[in-house]
Amino acid sequence: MDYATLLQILDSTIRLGTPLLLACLAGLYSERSGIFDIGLEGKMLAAAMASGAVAALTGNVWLGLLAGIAASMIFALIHGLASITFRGNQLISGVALNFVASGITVLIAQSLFGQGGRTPPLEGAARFNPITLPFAEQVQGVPVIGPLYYEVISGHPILAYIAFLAVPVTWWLLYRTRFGLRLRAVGENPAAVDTAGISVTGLRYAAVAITGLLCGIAGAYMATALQAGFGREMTAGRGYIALAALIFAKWRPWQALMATMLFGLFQALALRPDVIEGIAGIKIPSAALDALPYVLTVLALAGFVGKATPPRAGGEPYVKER
Amino acid sequence: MVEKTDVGRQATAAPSSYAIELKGISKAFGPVQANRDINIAVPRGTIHGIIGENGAGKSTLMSILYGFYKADAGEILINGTPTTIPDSQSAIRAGIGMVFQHFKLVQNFTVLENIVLGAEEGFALNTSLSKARKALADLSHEYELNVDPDAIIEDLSVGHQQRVEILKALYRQAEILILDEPTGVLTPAEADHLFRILASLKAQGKTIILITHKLREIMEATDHVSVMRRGTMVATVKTTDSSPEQLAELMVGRKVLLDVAKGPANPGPVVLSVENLRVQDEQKVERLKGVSFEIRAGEVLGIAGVAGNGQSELLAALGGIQKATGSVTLKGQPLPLSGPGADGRTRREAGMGHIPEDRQLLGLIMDFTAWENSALGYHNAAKYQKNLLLMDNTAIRADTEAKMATFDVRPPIPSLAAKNFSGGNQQKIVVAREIESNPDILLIGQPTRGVDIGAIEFIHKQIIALRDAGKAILLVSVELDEILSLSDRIAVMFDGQLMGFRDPETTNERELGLLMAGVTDTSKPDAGKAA
Amino acid sequence: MAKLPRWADLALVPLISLVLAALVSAIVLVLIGQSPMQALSVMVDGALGSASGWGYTLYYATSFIFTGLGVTIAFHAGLFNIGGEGQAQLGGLGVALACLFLPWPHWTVALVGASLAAALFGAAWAAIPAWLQAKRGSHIVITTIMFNYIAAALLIYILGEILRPVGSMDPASARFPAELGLPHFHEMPILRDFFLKYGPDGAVKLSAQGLPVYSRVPANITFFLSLIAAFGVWVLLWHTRLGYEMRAFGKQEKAARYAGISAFKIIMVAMLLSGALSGLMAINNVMGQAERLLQNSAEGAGFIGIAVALMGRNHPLGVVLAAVLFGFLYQGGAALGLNTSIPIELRTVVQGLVILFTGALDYMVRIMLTWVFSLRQTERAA
Amino acid sequence: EPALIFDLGGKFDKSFNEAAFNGAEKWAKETGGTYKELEMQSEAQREQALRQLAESGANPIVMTGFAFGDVLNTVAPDYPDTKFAIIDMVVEQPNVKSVVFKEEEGSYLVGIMAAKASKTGTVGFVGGMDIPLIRKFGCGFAEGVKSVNPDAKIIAGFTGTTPAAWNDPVKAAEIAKGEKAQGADVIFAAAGQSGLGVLQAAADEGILSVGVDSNQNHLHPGSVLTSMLKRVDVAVYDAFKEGENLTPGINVLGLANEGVGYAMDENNEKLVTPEMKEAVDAAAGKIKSGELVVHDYMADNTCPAVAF
Ligand SMILES: Nc1ncnc2c1ncn2[C@@H]1O[C@H](COP(=O)(O)OP(=O)(O)OP(=O)(O)O)[C@@H](O)[C@H]1O
Ligand SMILES: Nc1ncnc2c1ncn2[C@@H]1O[C@H](COP(=O)(O)OP(=O)(O)OP(=O)(O)O)[C@@H](O)[C@H]1O
Ligand SMILES: [Mg+2]
Ligand SMILES: [Mg+2]
Repeated sequence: MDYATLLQILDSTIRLGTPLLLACLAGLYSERSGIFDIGLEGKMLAAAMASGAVAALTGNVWLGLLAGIAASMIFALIHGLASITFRGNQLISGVALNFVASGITVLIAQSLFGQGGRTPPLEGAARFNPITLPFAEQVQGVPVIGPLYYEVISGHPILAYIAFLAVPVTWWLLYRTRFGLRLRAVGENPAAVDTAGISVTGLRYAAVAITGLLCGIAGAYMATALQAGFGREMTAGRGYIALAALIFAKWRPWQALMATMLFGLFQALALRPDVIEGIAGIKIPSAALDALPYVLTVLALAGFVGKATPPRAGGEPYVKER
Repeated sequence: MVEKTDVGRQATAAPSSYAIELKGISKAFGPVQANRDINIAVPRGTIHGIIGENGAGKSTLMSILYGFYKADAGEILINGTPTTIPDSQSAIRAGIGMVFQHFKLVQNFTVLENIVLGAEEGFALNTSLSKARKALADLSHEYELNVDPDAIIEDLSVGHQQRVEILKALYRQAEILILDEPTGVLTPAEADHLFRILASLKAQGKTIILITHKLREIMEATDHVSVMRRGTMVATVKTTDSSPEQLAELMVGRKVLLDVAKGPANPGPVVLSVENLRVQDEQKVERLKGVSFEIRAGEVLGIAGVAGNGQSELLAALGGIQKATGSVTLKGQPLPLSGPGADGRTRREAGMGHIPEDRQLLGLIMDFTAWENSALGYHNAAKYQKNLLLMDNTAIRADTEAKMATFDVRPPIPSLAAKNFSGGNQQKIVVAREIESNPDILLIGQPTRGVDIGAIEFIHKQIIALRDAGKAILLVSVELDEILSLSDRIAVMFDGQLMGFRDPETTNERELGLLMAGVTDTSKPDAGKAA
Repeated sequence: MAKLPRWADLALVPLISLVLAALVSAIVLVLIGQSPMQALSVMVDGALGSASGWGYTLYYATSFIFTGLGVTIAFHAGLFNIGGEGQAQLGGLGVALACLFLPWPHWTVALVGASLAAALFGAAWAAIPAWLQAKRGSHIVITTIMFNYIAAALLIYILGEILRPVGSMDPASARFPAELGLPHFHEMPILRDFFLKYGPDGAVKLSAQGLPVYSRVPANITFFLSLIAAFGVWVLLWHTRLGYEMRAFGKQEKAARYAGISAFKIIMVAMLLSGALSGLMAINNVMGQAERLLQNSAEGAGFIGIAVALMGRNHPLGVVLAAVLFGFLYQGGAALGLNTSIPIELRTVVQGLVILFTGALDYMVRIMLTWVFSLRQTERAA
Repeated sequence: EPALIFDLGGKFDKSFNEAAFNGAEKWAKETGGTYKELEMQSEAQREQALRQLAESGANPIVMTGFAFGDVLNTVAPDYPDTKFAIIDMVVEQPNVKSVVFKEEEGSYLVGIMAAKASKTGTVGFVGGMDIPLIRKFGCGFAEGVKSVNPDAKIIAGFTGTTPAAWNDPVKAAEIAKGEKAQGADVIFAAAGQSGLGVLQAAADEGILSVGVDSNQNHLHPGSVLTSMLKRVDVAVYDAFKEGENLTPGINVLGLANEGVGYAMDENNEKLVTPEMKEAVDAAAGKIKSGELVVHDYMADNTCPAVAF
């Protein structure tokens, strides 16, 4: 494999890994607060549809982004209502909302545009276009580093940079702020938070709302940056891969970056059978690469690659009085 | 700031020497009336003890004071000022700190993080942490509460975890400190240390409420003591004016000693022999520290003791629910204590019955009907099978109906769910199941907890009848009169060990009470009083 | 919270949930400018209005009964098996292998053999998550989700690279031998009379050979198998020791341990049975209908099983009723797609809402009901 | 009343299915007639859809896509009075008309244009589902490229092996970007709706693309070099027009009977030089006359011009 191919694959990895990263960080907030969320997929999908539709209608991608975030937030709040206020089963709520999102996005897009559940193709200001980072053109000629900077690091839409920025921000928020301390505590032992005089409900709703925000960006990235419009089921299971990455990352931000980029790399490689064949020397079915993130996650869950211990209070509604 | 306005208001109000006054506090959990019209006043700068049987409502009362639960009725005065405490934040602001019976610590946080949680200053954590680190060093020094601020909670011993809880309260500048059964989990040395700390806190003018089951601690440490029974406050006395005996009486109530018509025991061969039984809990704390005894056919061995001294672990280990080490033989056959065969099914097949302490958690499946519950553990029995494949539900139902008649379960409806029976009748379902299975040895835990007097008498008669039928019985109870009236031999359990055996004919409640509090030298007339 | 009467808990709660789901769906329809009443009438007409509509409704219901029972049996043991989809796909693989590579003398024997294969493959796919849960505490919900994806990838590979006949472009297996075709409703004596076709003159339509013509429907003999399975699950859960132990374990793990019930055994057995039931649905769609293995053959029925089990209150009878309801929803949804401009995805929305209201917002529904009941009581008292 | 069933890509895929839709619309406009239409959502629905339409009295029933072949084979005999037409697949039943195209011929022509437009000497091909039918496009394209530049490099990729491959523009775009990174500056997409991702990626990356089935030149004016036309619209239009008298049998549409071709309009007139057009038209003439035979991948499942 030559350097150019490597760069192309890395470039592709970043593009494909970005929505995973955003969704994975989204899940991190919710699950760290003790609310399991297998509804990342649905939130992303809803956001993709809303952002694509509004961007198509207004021609303004920023309005689209806002709409995507709003749609995702609505789903997040319903999940919060079910799992925080009404102490419902968080897993079932997540499954249910995924179904609702899968159907309702097509219903709405079809009624708005009549194009088989797709939005019209987005162009110009209705889309997040790649941005060239400073000096990218100038340093292009510098050996090794130059092409890396130009091809891989530069030239992504703004949302991708936001996603990468979200990693240190999340880390800082989680480990260096009051909010993070409380968030981590409420996912481990809500009674400790409660007796310390902090509202468990408030914290959990805040976490779920952040999840909605990040899933909203992830969905908008799919529809208005990676692609030029929404198509039915366009998230194609990325929410579940993000969930897998979250487990694989053991609910930590930097590891989430690693895991999502690893899974993004798998996706990028699956598109380059020639490269894999070149490296491995044998033809590896692309289905095997598609399945790899899931297999790795099962191994992580089984404790074969370090024990993945979820937040202790995860999945359980906080009930004080029986 | 909040404290200032409080002080200001207090100046105009009648100055009060009470740090806390509770007036008419009531609290129900669904059908359970945990607190009923409680009144209590705690003078500032004193240590106030609260004692009471399990489930008397002590923790509930304190949780209300700390804003964890909301009272259904009643009033709280802090330093003479009526104060509403809707949540713990308000309690903390009012200067109250609480160390819960079950610690409220985040297990994978450091000590420092736990202490800062909820009392952070500003959004960024670093300043809070470094400030807390300094304050913590001062507090540790002042009260001899040494803990490594960077240690992870789950790596700490229970005693150290408790120190963290106390430090948490002190860091929030608590003037009133509530400790709910703080010594239940401590070694004697740790407990001594705790009481030294409490003394120095008191010397600083802080007010302390101490919940405990151990009379020795009450006598040693407190100024006043309140006694609770079944959700009500029965008395508050000055500690120096009372004695352990009097308190024990108040706690249990002036119950008529039920006279169980019981002939002399006719002990036969040894049925169960236990040698050096040891149990570790999940935190690797040794809860049973080498227990040995024998029970013969036709005798009742009573185990007295305050809850939490290893009785539950003893029953669980014998009943095959908990892993243990040591050796146990039943009718000469060794019983596996861990690994395959260490389960309830094998025990039952070997002839061991088990009435568990907690009927609602272990003994019954609350959503199952009475008839389903009456087969629990015996569902493999041949008499309950129609053929190789199917269970004979009709037979179980008929059997249950018969048992319900014999044991006077009300209402005698086999298809009613267990949760819809009253506590006493739930217990009768369990007792009927285990006794009617005709075991060679029956383990019994708290057979009459929460059961009315009529039913108590009935259950007691059944136990004696079983003994007279030549069965061996291990009876664990926190009710001393129950132990005294049923047992042929009595052992007291304290801190995971048996404190020697007594003869019910020659011992008395006083002696047993002292043994239960860990006082072995019971010969001195005033033993147990503060030295 | 006050208690609801038993009948309200069993019947009213799911019913109200269903009404709520329908209401929200109606609101969605109005918002996208469609008429909910029209949608309902098209659905009722398409799914229940004709014998052939019923033939489809019951065909879908058959699959849902199996997957619903699969979820139910795991639920009773306190396990949430989300892996029905993957297990059903693997069941399909089992059916395909049995039908393609073994010489069966008659469809009856093949049915037994294929059922065994379907159950075996489905169970095998549930076995690893079950073992991981029992031995290593890996959360069964997450592992079964992962196994759904792994199953999909596996089937794509097997269908694309191994089972696809030479020269065929579909990622599908070859057709099974025609003799193995299962009898459909329109081919069964007596039953087929319902599916007679009538000409415009009202007379029975006759073929060129002078034989009566029947509407072909996909519902087949598997429907009766699914009813037998439902009965079997009922017997198992409430009339055998194993069922007793599973329910005890699912309700109160500690009490089950006190009773000497092995957690390992229950987790394994419950999941294997759950997987086997989900796998068995392949008899209906793969052997009974498509007569070859298609990619994505389960088509979401594994997930619908969750809704069916929740709606059916985890009782086999409830599961059968809920499965028919979802069969109606499915066939009615298809009719929507065929006859109106309402996208077929409406049924996905309804499905999601039913799961949401019955499974996650049941507490809310109960609070509402309790409130209504207490109102009624105070009224009566007044 | 005739009926039309679209395959999984959906009626608005701007490509294969949309071409069929356009044919039906043209018929409706010309005759004022109405027709039934149905979009496939899943594999297992096919049989039900066919039967329901047949039961409803629709005649003829036209379906797009080879995937209906197997099902039609079992359904058609049950409705001897109904006529069916299937596109892209041969089904030998007395009441079925099978329409197949010589995609290799049209692909050859756009291959010539691609080779002439390429500055790097490397061109790309992005197929949808990896099946012989799609390889047929790729093979014809490669032959056309090689006829101009025997040293040209042709990079081929597919979006998947299942019908989902028709509907995955994200993946298609990534493959196109990968091919661009390997030097391709003209990419031919034969991937149904997924092809939209290729066209988009080419526009984003500033290279040329070649559309397929319908005229896709307008999607990204100035970036789509041309489109390989597969006149599915004509096939549907003809079938509708024949109505109940549809003649069963196999109907092969190629260059000679205008069944395939390439698209020229104002969107790509600046991209196509007269020299290019000349070369293409010359080749078209030769093919029509039989002087030039383009290799049909499906004839022997091999391709001399490119390795897949
Ligand atoms: N959160 C709760 N929900 C429902 N019932 C409760 C709850 N907490 C306590 N109870 C019930 O209230 C009663 C009083 O319990 P409480 O914990 O106050 O007793 P206690 O005196 O502290 O007993 P112990 O000595 O065993 O700690 C008991 O019957 C208990 O079961
Ligand atoms: N959840 C319930 N649903 C229906 N009936 C109930 C429920 N709980 C209790 N009952 C019924 O209410 C009556 C009183 O129950 P409760 O537990 O208060 O009795 P109790 O006075 O404590 O008796 P005991 O001394 O036997 O415990 C009983 O007849 C019982 O069957
Ligand atoms: Mg307590
Ligand atoms: Mg009671």
